[in-house]
Amino acid sequence: MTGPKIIFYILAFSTILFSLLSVFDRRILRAAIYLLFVLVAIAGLFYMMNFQFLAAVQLMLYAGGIVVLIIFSILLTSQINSKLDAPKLMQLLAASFTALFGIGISLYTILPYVFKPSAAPTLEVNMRNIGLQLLNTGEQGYVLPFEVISILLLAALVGIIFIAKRSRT
Amino acid sequence: MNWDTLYILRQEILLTVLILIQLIGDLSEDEKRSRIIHVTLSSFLLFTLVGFLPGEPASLFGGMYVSDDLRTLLKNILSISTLIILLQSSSWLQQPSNQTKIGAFYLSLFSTLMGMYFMIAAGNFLMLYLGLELATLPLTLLAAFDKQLRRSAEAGVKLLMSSAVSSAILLFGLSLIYGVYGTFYFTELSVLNDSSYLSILALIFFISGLAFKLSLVPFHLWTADVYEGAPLSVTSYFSVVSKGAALFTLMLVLFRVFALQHATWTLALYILAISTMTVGNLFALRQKNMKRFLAFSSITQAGFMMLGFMNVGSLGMTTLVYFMLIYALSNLAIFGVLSMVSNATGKESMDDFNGFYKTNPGLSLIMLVSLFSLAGIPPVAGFFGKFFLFTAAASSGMYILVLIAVLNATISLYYYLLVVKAMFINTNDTPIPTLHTTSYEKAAFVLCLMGIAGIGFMSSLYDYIQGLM
Amino acid sequence: MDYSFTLLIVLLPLAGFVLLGLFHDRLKPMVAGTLGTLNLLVITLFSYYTAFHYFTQGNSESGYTAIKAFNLLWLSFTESLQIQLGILLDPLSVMMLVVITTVSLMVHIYSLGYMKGEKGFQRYYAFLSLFTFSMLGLVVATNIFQMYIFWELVGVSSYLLIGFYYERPSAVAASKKAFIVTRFADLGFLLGILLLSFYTNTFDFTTLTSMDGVAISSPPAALFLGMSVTTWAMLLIFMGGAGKSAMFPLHIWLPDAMEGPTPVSALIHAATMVVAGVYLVARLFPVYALSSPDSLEVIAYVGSFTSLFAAIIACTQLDIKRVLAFSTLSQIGYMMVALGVSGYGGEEGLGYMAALFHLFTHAFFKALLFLGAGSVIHAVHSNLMTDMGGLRKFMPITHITFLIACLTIAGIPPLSGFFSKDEILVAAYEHNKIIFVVQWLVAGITAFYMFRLYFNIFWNRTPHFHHTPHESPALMTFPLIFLAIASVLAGFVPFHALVTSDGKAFHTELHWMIAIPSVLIAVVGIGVAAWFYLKQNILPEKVTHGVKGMYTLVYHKFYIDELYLFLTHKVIFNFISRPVAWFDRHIVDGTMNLIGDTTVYGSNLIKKMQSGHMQWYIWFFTSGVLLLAFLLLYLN
Amino acid sequence: MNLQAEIPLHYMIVLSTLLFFIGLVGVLIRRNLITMLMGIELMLNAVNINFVAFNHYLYPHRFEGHFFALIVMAIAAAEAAIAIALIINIYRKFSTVNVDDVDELKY
Repeated sequence: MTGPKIIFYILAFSTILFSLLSVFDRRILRAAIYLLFVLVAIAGLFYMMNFQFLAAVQLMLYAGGIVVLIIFSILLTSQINSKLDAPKLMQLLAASFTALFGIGISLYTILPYVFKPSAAPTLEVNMRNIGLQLLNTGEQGYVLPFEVISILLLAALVGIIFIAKRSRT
Repeated sequence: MNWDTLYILRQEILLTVLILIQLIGDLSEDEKRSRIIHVTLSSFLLFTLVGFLPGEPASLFGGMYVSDDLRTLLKNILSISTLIILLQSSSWLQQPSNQTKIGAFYLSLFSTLMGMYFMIAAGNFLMLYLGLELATLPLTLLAAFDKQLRRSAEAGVKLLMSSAVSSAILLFGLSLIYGVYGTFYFTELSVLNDSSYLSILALIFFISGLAFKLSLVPFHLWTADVYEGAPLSVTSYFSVVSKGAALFTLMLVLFRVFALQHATWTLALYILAISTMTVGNLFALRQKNMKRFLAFSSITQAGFMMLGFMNVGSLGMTTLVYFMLIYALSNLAIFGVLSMVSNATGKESMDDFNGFYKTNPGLSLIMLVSLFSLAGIPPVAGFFGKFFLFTAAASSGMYILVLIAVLNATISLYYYLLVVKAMFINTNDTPIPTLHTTSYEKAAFVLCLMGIAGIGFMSSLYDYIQGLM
Repeated sequence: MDYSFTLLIVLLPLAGFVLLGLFHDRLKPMVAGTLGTLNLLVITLFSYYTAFHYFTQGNSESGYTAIKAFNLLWLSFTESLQIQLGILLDPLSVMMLVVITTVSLMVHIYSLGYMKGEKGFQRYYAFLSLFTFSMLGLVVATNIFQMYIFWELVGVSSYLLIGFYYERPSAVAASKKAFIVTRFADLGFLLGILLLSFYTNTFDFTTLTSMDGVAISSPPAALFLGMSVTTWAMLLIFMGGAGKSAMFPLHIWLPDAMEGPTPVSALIHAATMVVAGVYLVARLFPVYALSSPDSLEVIAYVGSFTSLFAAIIACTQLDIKRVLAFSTLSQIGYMMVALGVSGYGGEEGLGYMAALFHLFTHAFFKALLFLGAGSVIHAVHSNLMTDMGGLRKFMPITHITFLIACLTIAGIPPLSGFFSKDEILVAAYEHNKIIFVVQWLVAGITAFYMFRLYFNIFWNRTPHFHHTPHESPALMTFPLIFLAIASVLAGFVPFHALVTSDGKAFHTELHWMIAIPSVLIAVVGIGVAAWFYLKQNILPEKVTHGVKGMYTLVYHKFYIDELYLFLTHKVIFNFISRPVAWFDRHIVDGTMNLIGDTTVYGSNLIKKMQSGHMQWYIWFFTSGVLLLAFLLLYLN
Repeated sequence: MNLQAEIPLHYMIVLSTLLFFIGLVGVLIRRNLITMLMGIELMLNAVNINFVAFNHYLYPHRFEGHFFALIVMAIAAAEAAIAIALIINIYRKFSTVNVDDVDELKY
């Protein structure tokens, strides 16, 4: 067992474990914390795959932003210690059936597939290359999505303020 | 970056300017707010016209953004529809209780339109996905725009949650497409062919995401609830512009990018077409609320649209665009009348339309023509749209599908006539009072009616669309 | 010669509609009516002129040729699959032009009197123009697609006309029923068009019916459920025709459609729209006859059954317009039979000629009957036979013209109905003996119910009228007289030289062997009717009193006659007509209702799907995706 | 480090598929709107693993998967923010965030 392998197993195991906990734990605040663990573990996976920048964004945006947002809203809408209702049996059965069916059909289809890796020379993952591509207008340039995201965020911002603001009436 | 690039991007840039105007306009004092409506309407008219300027085919940002005559036409169809909706919504926004909404409403609306533009102009799945989200997320906020109403809040959250799941599935499909083909660029994808099971699975996941937006059965369940809960202008935006963008995107991707895999997707859409037409019809039969009624009617119509996908050639695409244009105008006319009634009286039930002809003969005639168009009765345009769709499917030898479609068209005729019956025949002790039509609304109706009456006979338009394929 | 002026024949009614429709509230009723009528007069003259020139100049050794007077390419799907808008002139369409414009003109004039003072008079004339426009556009269509558009337009305008009294719920229900039933039939038509045109790669009638066209020279061999594609297509197209022409079991809308104003019934349900199905079959006749004889066989049986069925029901009706409605069904059945038993070309095409001949004569005498009935209704303000009687003294013109019409439909020589019916019976005799016998019987029943109607209106007892009936104004009697003359003379038009299956004239003569029995059975029918209904008598009631009256009957000198009466009246009436009428009301109509109910039931079943619970929605959605993927991947 | 040799691509895909459908179960069974949102986040993360893994293992010559993952994250953030706003809106109107109680629109 080599180092990377051990790390991978730990990360994969905790991803699955904590995601299950996050889904099935009936104490909502704990569920949110488990979600945080999942997100961190996934950041670890990204790091393992050499995408350090992405891992950092994952930590900042997800762990730092979204989970905090979720926790805040939990505090706003529920009692901290309140337990969620247990899922209805029918619902649980239907959901697990669908999920198992989905896992089955996906894995049964994906696993036999022989992926064909590209033969082109590997592009080194570093901040310089990422930065260049992010703000490039040519082939493999991502400046347009980058700009469009900003409009999305602007629209979301204005809309959210409008919706969340209490009406004066 | 040069002037040519700016010219090609003129619609998107102008739209951004319109969004910024709203940000500034929102700062103004409350009494002067309604002026923004006039400013916005006139600048949007200008924007619509700018879309009709001639342009050259171009590919920008290394193929992320593609522009050609077909895509410009599709965008123009969307902007004309949006223009009509804006004209129709003006009196709703002018109500005192809605004054504070104006800025946020326009801003969200324009951003979704921008998202739809990018869906159509995308040359890369990244842009397509981004456009899709830009078109969906602010729309969920718009659905929840009637802040004083519980049902509006419910509509917003229902739409958001279900569309988030659908886009997650779409993304899963995209990730598998990436795994199989190794690229997101349409130009590269269109020459690759992989008939493995995995690529089929990925394609199905991807199609389901757009099928959700098109509200094909069984991805349609959100539709009626959201249509009913959302403000009327937003509902009509859903049923026309949002649906149109999804249809166009699906069309461009399937015909242009996955043309080689057509055996898979025609079969998938074949199944969806049958279930959509039938289930949509069955639900529409029992509706008493006009918004829900139109929701299911639009589901059925989406099922008919799937017939256009059965012909994998220029015929299929042409009929799709042609049908969508006709569908948009017919639906908008109905929504126009509906929103006038709802604004004045708050009534939305079919029974409230009893005796409508007595008090509002003009409006009921508009409804009549538009309903006939949706039902596909000649000589109004809807008939031609449907006929061409049937032709497209029949040309591929799918007679069983055409048979089912024609049967469903007959059933749909029945419930469209129910509305006609309510308006013209049923009597009512408390009919809707005679409504005043503002000049904006008149303009909107004129646009719709011209289309409904004329498009069926404009063979030059058909030839033009066919020439673009 | 240049026929491009025929474009006006189609465009003028449209102009009339637009004008009257736009200015209906600014024009005085009479002004609108007169304008509409004058407009139609011009159109009628144009079509007479066309017919005169076409039939005198177009004749040559090889028969009449079809002329495309006007043709506009409208859309092209592929090189050969093109949609055009145009005007096709051939003996068939020219004949139809004459029929439609004549009857329509008469109805226009008549309505000036009949509809006087009605609310929405201008609207009525606008709709009449629209209907005339659509009907004319239908008959001159150069291709099957154009025909379909006008076909539907005819449906829409008749919907508007039937539902003219939109304040009456029954009128509205009737118009809706007519619309939906015919639309249902049209769906078959549409499918048939798609099938036919994609196999033959053309919409155009001339190409479709030309001898070296794909449809005839090399019909597709593909089979579907044991029938060739052509047969399927032709049967589906006939389904459309059967809907418009009210063939069993799609006939249920026609009797109800009598709710419309009576002149409208004369126009739509006598002369023009209901024969559209006959016209359609005749238009595509070469394809039917040469590449799908099986479907022609079906047409013959459907026609024959409908004519018998409707004739029997007509004997039981009390509403005079309903009697006429069922009589129309029966007569159209005759036409269908004639087409069904016909062959193609020369004398073989006798049935084809006979069908159109009967269409021609029927248009006049049936319009006359309806207008006459309208005149009567106008006088006594009721549709029911029981409210009428003895009217011959009050309304001499109506009486005489109605009598002429009754004699014509009964097939008494030398009136026109005799000639056309004779040709049909000859054609049936040569082709299929069973159908011949049925049609011969129907001729007798027809004479019976028509004269039952006639005697009940104009003879019999005179009931107490609220105010004395009087003859209708000249605006209404003029059309009656005109149509009566036309009914008398139409039989002498040499149809076998003008309108034939292949455009060539052929020789025909009176077949006495068939003519004599058919006249005889008509006379018997009239006789029985006269016996029953000429004078007010208690014969019919007596019979129904049954056993109680038996004793007296034994000593009565009419014993044999009473027995006969018992057989004909009681048995036929109660055991055949009534059940048939019941069957029609409950089973046929009921089946249609059942289809509706099933749909509603189905919609209730799936209601639960839309439960309002978002998680179920998402579950449906995700399961749907997975199921779809599973279907496509592993079950395909 | 060279991951290809140590851990096959299929491991990653199995992981992401499991995660995706666990997230789906979360959306389907938890009746609290906020926990449903958490399920959606899990699904999006699963997709991101796919993108990154395919990029790293199969197509390392371009950063397409990487950038797609980046955009997905940004959108997930926006989506979460909007969702929270709508959920709070629901809470104000219905005084609950239980999805079963938000069912006034139906049939």
